[in-house]
Amino acid sequence: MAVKDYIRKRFFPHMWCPGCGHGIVLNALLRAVEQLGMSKNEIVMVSGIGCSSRISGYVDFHTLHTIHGRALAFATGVKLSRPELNLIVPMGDGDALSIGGNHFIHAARRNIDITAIVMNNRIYGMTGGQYSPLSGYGTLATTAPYKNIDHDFDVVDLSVAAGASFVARSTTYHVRHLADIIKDAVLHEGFSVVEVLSQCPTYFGRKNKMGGAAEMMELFKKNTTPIGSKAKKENPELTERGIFVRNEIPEYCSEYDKIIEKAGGQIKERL
Amino acid sequence: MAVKDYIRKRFFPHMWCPGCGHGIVLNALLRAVEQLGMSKNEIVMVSGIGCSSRISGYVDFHTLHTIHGRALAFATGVKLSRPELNLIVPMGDGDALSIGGNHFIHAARRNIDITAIVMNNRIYGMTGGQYSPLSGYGTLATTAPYKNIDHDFDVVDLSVAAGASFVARSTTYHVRHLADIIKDAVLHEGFSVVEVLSQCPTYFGRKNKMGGAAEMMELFKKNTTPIGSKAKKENPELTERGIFVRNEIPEYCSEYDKIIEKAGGQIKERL
Amino acid sequence: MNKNIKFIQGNEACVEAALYAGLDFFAGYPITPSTEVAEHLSSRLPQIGGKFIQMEDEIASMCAIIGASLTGHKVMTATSGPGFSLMQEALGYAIMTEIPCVIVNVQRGGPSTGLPTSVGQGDVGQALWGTHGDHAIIALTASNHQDVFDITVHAFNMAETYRTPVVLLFDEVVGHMRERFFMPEPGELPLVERLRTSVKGGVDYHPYLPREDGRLPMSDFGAEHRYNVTGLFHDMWGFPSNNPGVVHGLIRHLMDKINNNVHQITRFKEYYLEDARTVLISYGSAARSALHVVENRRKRGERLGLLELQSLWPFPFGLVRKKCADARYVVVVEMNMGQILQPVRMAVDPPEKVFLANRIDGVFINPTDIRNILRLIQGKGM
Amino acid sequence: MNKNIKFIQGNEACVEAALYAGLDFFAGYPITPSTEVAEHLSSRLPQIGGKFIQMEDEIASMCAIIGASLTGHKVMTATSGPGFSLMQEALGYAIMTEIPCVIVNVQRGGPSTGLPTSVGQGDVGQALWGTHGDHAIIALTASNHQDVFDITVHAFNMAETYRTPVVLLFDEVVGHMRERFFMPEPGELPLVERLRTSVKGGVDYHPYLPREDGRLPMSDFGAEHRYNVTGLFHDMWGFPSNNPGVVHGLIRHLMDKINNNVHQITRFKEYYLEDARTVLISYGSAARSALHVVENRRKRGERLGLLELQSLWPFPFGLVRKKCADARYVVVVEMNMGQILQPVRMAVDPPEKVFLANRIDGVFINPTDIRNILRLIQGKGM
Amino acid sequence: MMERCRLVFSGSGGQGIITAAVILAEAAVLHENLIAVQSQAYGPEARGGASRSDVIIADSEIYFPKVNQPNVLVCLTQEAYNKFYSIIRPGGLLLTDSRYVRTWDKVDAMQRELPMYETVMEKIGKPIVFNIFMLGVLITMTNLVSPESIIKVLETRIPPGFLEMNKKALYLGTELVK
Amino acid sequence: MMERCRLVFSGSGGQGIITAAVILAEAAVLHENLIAVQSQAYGPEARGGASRSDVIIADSEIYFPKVNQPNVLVCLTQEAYNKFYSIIRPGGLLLTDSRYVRTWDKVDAMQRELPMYETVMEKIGKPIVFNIFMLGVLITMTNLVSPESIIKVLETRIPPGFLEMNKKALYLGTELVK
Amino acid sequence: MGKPKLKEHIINRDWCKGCGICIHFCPKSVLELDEQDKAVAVRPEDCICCRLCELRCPDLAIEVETEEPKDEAGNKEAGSKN
Amino acid sequence: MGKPKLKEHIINRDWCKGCGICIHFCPKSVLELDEQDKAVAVRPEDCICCRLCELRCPDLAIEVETEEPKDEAGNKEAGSKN
Ligand SMILES: Cc1ncc(C[n+]2csc(CCOP(=O)(O)OP(=O)(O)O)c2C)c(N)n1
Ligand SMILES: Cc1ncc(C[n+]2csc(CCOP(=O)(O)OP(=O)(O)O)c2C)c(N)n1
Ligand code: SF4
Ligand code: SF4
Ligand code: SF4
Ligand code: SF4
Ligand code: SF4
Ligand code: SF4
Ligand SMILES: [Mg+2]
Ligand SMILES: [Mg+2]
Repeated sequence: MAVKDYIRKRFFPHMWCPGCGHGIVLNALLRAVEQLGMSKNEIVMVSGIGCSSRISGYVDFHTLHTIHGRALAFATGVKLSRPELNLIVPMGDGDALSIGGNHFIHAARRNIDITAIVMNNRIYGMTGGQYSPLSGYGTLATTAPYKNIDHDFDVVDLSVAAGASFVARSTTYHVRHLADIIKDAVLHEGFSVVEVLSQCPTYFGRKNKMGGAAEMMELFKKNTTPIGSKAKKENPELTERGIFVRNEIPEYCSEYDKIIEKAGGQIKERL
Repeated sequence: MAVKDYIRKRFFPHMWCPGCGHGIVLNALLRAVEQLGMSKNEIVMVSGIGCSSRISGYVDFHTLHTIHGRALAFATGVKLSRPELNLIVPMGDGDALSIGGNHFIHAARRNIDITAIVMNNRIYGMTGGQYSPLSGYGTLATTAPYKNIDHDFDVVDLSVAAGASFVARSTTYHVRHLADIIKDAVLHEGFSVVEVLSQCPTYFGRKNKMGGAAEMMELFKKNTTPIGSKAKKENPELTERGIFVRNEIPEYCSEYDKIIEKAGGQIKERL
Repeated sequence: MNKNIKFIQGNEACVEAALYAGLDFFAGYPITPSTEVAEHLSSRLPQIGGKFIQMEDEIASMCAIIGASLTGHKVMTATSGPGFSLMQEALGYAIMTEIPCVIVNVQRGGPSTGLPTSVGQGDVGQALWGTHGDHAIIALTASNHQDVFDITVHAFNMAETYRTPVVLLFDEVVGHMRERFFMPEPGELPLVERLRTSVKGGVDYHPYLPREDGRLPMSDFGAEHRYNVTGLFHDMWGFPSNNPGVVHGLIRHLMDKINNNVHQITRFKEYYLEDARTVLISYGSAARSALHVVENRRKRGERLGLLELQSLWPFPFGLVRKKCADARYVVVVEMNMGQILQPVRMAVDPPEKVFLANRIDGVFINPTDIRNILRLIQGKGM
Repeated sequence: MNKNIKFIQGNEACVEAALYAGLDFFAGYPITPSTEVAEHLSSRLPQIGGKFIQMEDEIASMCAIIGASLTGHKVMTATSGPGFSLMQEALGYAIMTEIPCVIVNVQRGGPSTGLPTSVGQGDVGQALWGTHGDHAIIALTASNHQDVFDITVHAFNMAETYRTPVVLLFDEVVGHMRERFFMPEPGELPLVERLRTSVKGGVDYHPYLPREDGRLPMSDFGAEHRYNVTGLFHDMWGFPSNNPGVVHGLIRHLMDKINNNVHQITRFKEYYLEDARTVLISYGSAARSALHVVENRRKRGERLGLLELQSLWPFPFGLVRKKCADARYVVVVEMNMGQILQPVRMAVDPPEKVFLANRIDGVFINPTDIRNILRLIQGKGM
Repeated sequence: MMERCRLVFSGSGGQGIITAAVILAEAAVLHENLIAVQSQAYGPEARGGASRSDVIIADSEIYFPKVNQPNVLVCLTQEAYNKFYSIIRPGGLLLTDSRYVRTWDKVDAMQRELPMYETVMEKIGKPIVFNIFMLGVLITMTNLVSPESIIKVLETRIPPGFLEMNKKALYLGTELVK
Repeated sequence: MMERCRLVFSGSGGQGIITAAVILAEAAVLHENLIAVQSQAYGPEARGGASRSDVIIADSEIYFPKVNQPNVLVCLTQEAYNKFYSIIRPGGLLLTDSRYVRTWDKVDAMQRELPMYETVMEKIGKPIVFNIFMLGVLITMTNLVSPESIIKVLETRIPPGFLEMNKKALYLGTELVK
Repeated sequence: MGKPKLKEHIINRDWCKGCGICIHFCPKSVLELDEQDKAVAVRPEDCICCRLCELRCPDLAIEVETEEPKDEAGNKEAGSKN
Repeated sequence: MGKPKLKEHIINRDWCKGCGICIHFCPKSVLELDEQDKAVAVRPEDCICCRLCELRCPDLAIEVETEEPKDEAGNKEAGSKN
């Protein structure tokens, strides 16, 4: 199927600002799905609220646009009740890790087979540029006029500590890498996290004088490096990209099947 | 001041079951506070809901018994509004890391100067023995009659990943160690986490056929070892105890004072 | 011994009823006095191939059942006051997106943490108004285990019929008490199954277009129709819209589908109402004390009757008005500050003949409490 | 140019009023259309040595301000529908523990995510009933920036006077619109400061024992009195109690301190009511359209008047009854399905003379919408 | 049998008070064709303090499910006795264990202080069947249900390995007061 | 001046439409002793689609703050024009930019298509002052407020380094239609 | 497999928002914005069909049509990291 | 500093719940439960004043009174890990 067959064309042009990185994530995601040859009916996309979360309206899967921060809890219900479906949950940084932080670590802990894509633009885009838990110390935001004093999470470290069995990072600059990583994440059995550094030129970029979308993407190129690269050793400030963790641990829904067996129940027919 | 002067004697004997580890945590906490020579007026204890959270009723500090899972959010308000107070937040494992998981990681991320004591009995004691995010795979609970399939968090790993600047673990068996660690945690400037392995003989012990309180404490002795010990190398199954992390990073309230300075405001008089 | 006789808690009767109605997905978080619902289901659901999951909190529980309902399952969660407060945002989402689900609230005493192990009926108003924005809801209740069973089945039926969340407002006494109960045979109670669309794959399906009879056929996530679900105002395909006509139509639809069907939804029981000069109106466990008083007084020849409401929202104004028309006095018996008293006063003419017998201290309302009020009214010339 | 003239948004007027009233701690989470409250405070509070913190969500925000109030600060949070739903559990805690605080809800359209950037007034019922269990609350509103300022100051005063949370129910139009506004001078508006106990350290202090005038003096956390605060029912020292007398007393106290002081709490404005044959009742931004209609019709000599409510809860039944006594028709103008219509109907005799002019589609209610209803009533022979 | 019997069982958490109450009521309902309602006090209070369970057994519908004034009051700890002794219905039966309870007031009721715990420890040696022994005593004194009905319930509730011991305790109980 | 002037400014997100509306209204209130209300459409719609800001300027109290039928309608993009052109009050002024908007319908209003963007780019070269230039045009055509009042507002809102450029844009705007 | 050969840049002018990303990152400076701020291929002859413009466009507004069957090339390309 | 010398075990019988922890872990088997399930010191002469019973009692029901000023001993002990 062509990439364009996976989208709901009638809603294009989409609502994102010119140069918004979220569109590039959509682009890469579509290519990943296309390359995996998945059928539209076997994918459920669940999202929360935010610019990023609007992505679910544009893809022609089963789509569930929920409430702020709770997408993974909804997705857990969908997945556990029908494990044969593929669950993709794109999330904003605020959505995933501010209000939604608890569902994030618990979904990771359970290792339920859901692919979470954190579209990290380091800002609350939808509400107009307040700082998020990923903005980082010293950045400017509409609620941090004197510069932010909040430290940021490292999404990778937190995901790993919480128990996610697949954890990776890429950027909107590294689009091919990004599509590949999304493919791996979707194929992985268990909870997978893909952090994508994405640009919000309208708020984060403007507030922090980073230039336009292309300039912000240049920074992704400049400030990141493959995991364990020589560059990283020379400059520990660099952010690593690649797959950090990929473990085979028992997946939640399969584990639940064992409970049903123990209880003497019948595992319901899969589609 | 004598240890007993720190408690509200009229409410004793307390409501905990015979042999409940939470009483030992109280005991160690009182000794820590006594040894630090702190005055009762400079301590605010904030707790949530659970057997563990009832601890705040028994100590003669300023005490705030709040709602389930939110103690750290309340404590953040108390601390930031009056930074000269010492905040101690004892929490149940469910309270801290199930419903309260988000506040936990965010308090850690901000590195606000609060001492969180996770009284980890691996069960929801107050509501009668349901599994918690710390029960662990394969345990029994009233809501895990076929054995638990949920993986548990490692409180230490999660705290470190979230940004806590002091992270330690002890048990109710190792009471002197526990009191020492609590002292260090209270003295530390920044967010400190002390995980205490505590016994609930009534539910966790009984359900999992571990014997009485003393037998459960024997297990703490047998199954734990100091950080980096030889025993650990020989038997990686052992749980380490001790101080895992102790970092000097800027504390939230002091950082906020800098914002006030930048804004040209006056930092209000401290008591 | 009749194998269908059981001696169980109300919470367990609710569990058995839910399974009877077809429940096969439950997500919850423990809280007194509802916890036994979760506990029983953790063992019962896997026996029938269903799924039980203990989530990280009540918010997540409510979200998870909505997700599971969308894949075509009958779903439920159970909680009490504090958890019910936490569920309000997601409950509003289920109302807006028209997802069938059942929420059990086994009420305890007071606001906030209150009296966790005592009885109360203080969440009646909240069941209707707890989430933000205009909306309508169905809330049901019962006073004994046989009725808990029937009304729980009714709850699932209403959820499917109207594609909406239904709140079961039980209370600590009904939930925890053990009493005799006869398990109905399969087929004995009518069940409403999920109405699935007959539209074939490839043909345009409208998840939010009511049929002529008002019902909205669904399509399971994973089945051949892909559509969108959103808590934003949306059109008949489920896509966001801020067209004022669409918005207006959706709000009206959400309210009318419930409020215009109050007759279909309403459940009640009546005792000695034909000639009653004093009508007690009660619900939930409080109705047991009311019935106790009525039975005793009738034996003494006093013309007392009881209207036991089993559906609180949508409030059956017509029913209450009719049943109280000939009464000289109406006494609402409830364990709160008068949350049902208010709509009863709106229904009854004149409102001045309506009195309240209540109890708010965590102690189960006594026949004596009711008798005291009756005496007070009698002092006024009964 | 008068230096006190400003041209600002309603949200900013609210911020300036809160600072005027003594706010020095704010915790919040961004949400349209309330976000500007947080944004302005993030820059304004540190200027006066106060604290602003953006929490991880609305639950944490509500909890944080309660904590900060206990150390003796005047505190506030701001949100909109979905966030307000999330705050309900902690709001109930503040009610139960009698913590002064102000919660701003800048209302948007609809239930659930609804219409985030449009106007609505759908959270009125929720403000009263949103949290579980019996309780009472104060909810205030305003229709223009001068009033937003006054009523915000009033909110802080009421919070301190009654030791209770106060909800400010603004809406998108008032919050976002910019208009002229005169900044009052210090001292121009009366302020109620935190009442601190005069009991000396070492002497038994009762944080939950009302004085003769009904007020409960507080002691700051960190000061010389150590006491307990809990959401469980509690005695006058703040320690848990399930003594039925204590429980009953506390619930009654929590409700009576608000409901018995409706006169002190009530705020309203009236226009041309003396001889009005048709009384419009409205509040918040909707009252602007109502006033527009009234002014126009008065110019034509029609006997129309407006009662603008600025306090919605406790509902001023007496006031409404009195002001509508001589009216032939009463029209409630609001942007919801009739949430204030209901108590107005309970207040006005006969209820049949009360009509509703509303709008629920996210479009700001127009003078034309009101005129249409008036025409309809006129058809009935006005 | 009496038209309506109201019982209150009280004691401390670990004594099996509530189980005994449930077994009695269940026996009445399932095996004696009676109507019964059982309820209990829950929660943290039950942890430290005295626990209580109410049972009503009757041959007609029971609406009000709580016991205000019991016909039969069982107190197995001093704390329970102190808290509840005064609610006994005049002329009712007040059963206490002589090891745990020192009765310190005369009430208008038949007071029976029996060495139940002592007998259990002496004859069986396992405190775990104390509650069933007490049930044996109780049903013999009150004739509420037959021992056979209790045994039928025990058979569905007690793991096979422990059934015999429980039966024995029940019969020993019946014998103590025969 | 007219008793009540209702204006609608429309265009796309980056064009500074809302800033222009606020500046105009603020100038009226703070420096011309008039009454004014400004409001705008917020949110995601404002991102992709056409944004809109309403201003009412009057010499008496303004209650209803929205504009149903503007006396003055400014459209700076085609999309905005298509969406809003029909609401113009008969006899009103419809101002469009000739680079961005092709007017395709005749309405009962004074239509003015001016090369505003072109002039800004030609004379100043910075698109950022397009909105202030437009304000210059507007106040000259309508006589709503004086350029001096606008400048007083600019002085409080614009960083010093950019003030001169903005003033210049404003005056160039006034000149375009003089 | 040989180098893919360009057939055409298909640019959806309704979808293009003129963000300039494709232009900025085109290794061969093939693209530019026109006076309506839409991307256009001004030097198609220089295009090496790397598809980076297509992959990085946030608006799915640009497609690089080549002479080979597109699918294969796409798959191939996707394997190599950048 | 010499070994502390025992004065008395102060056991609060109202607070003691008979959990047996002090008994189980006493290195010298000094303590036992009496027939009312309360801890008692049956072999006080064997007590080495290690205070572990006091520190581990969940009910704050036992105190080991020694001849030295208690405070110092307490502080000293607290320093050594176990
Ligand atoms: C309960 C609740 N609180 C707050 C909001 C307002 N809100 C909507 S999106 C959002 C954050 C958006 O930031 P992010 O998740 O990073 O996504 P982005 O827009 O940056 O892609 C917020 C705070 C809401 N809709 N619901
Ligand atoms: C919102 C809410 N949900 C649930 C509960 C019920 N509840 C009370 S305590 C508790 C868990 C107790 O477990 P934990 O935190 O581990 O403390 P413990 O009792 O084991 O010390 C729960 C679920 C509640 N009070 N409030
Ligand atoms: S505001 Fe930021 S995140 Fe949102 S669409 Fe615009 S660029 Fe993207
Ligand atoms: S139930 Fe468990 S945690 Fe609670 S008091 Fe008893 S032993 Fe302690
Ligand atoms: S990247 Fe896409 S939207 Fe941006 S200029 Fe190029 S074609 Fe247009
Ligand atoms: S395919 Fe490559 S070379 Fe060709 S236009 Fe696109 S980015 Fe430039
Ligand atoms: S440890 Fe304490 S409560 Fe337990 S037996 Fe010893 S003295 Fe008693
Ligand atoms: S002090 Fe040490 S030796 Fe003495 S009784 Fe206590 S535990 Fe035993
Ligand atoms: Mg973001
Ligand atoms: Mg626990």
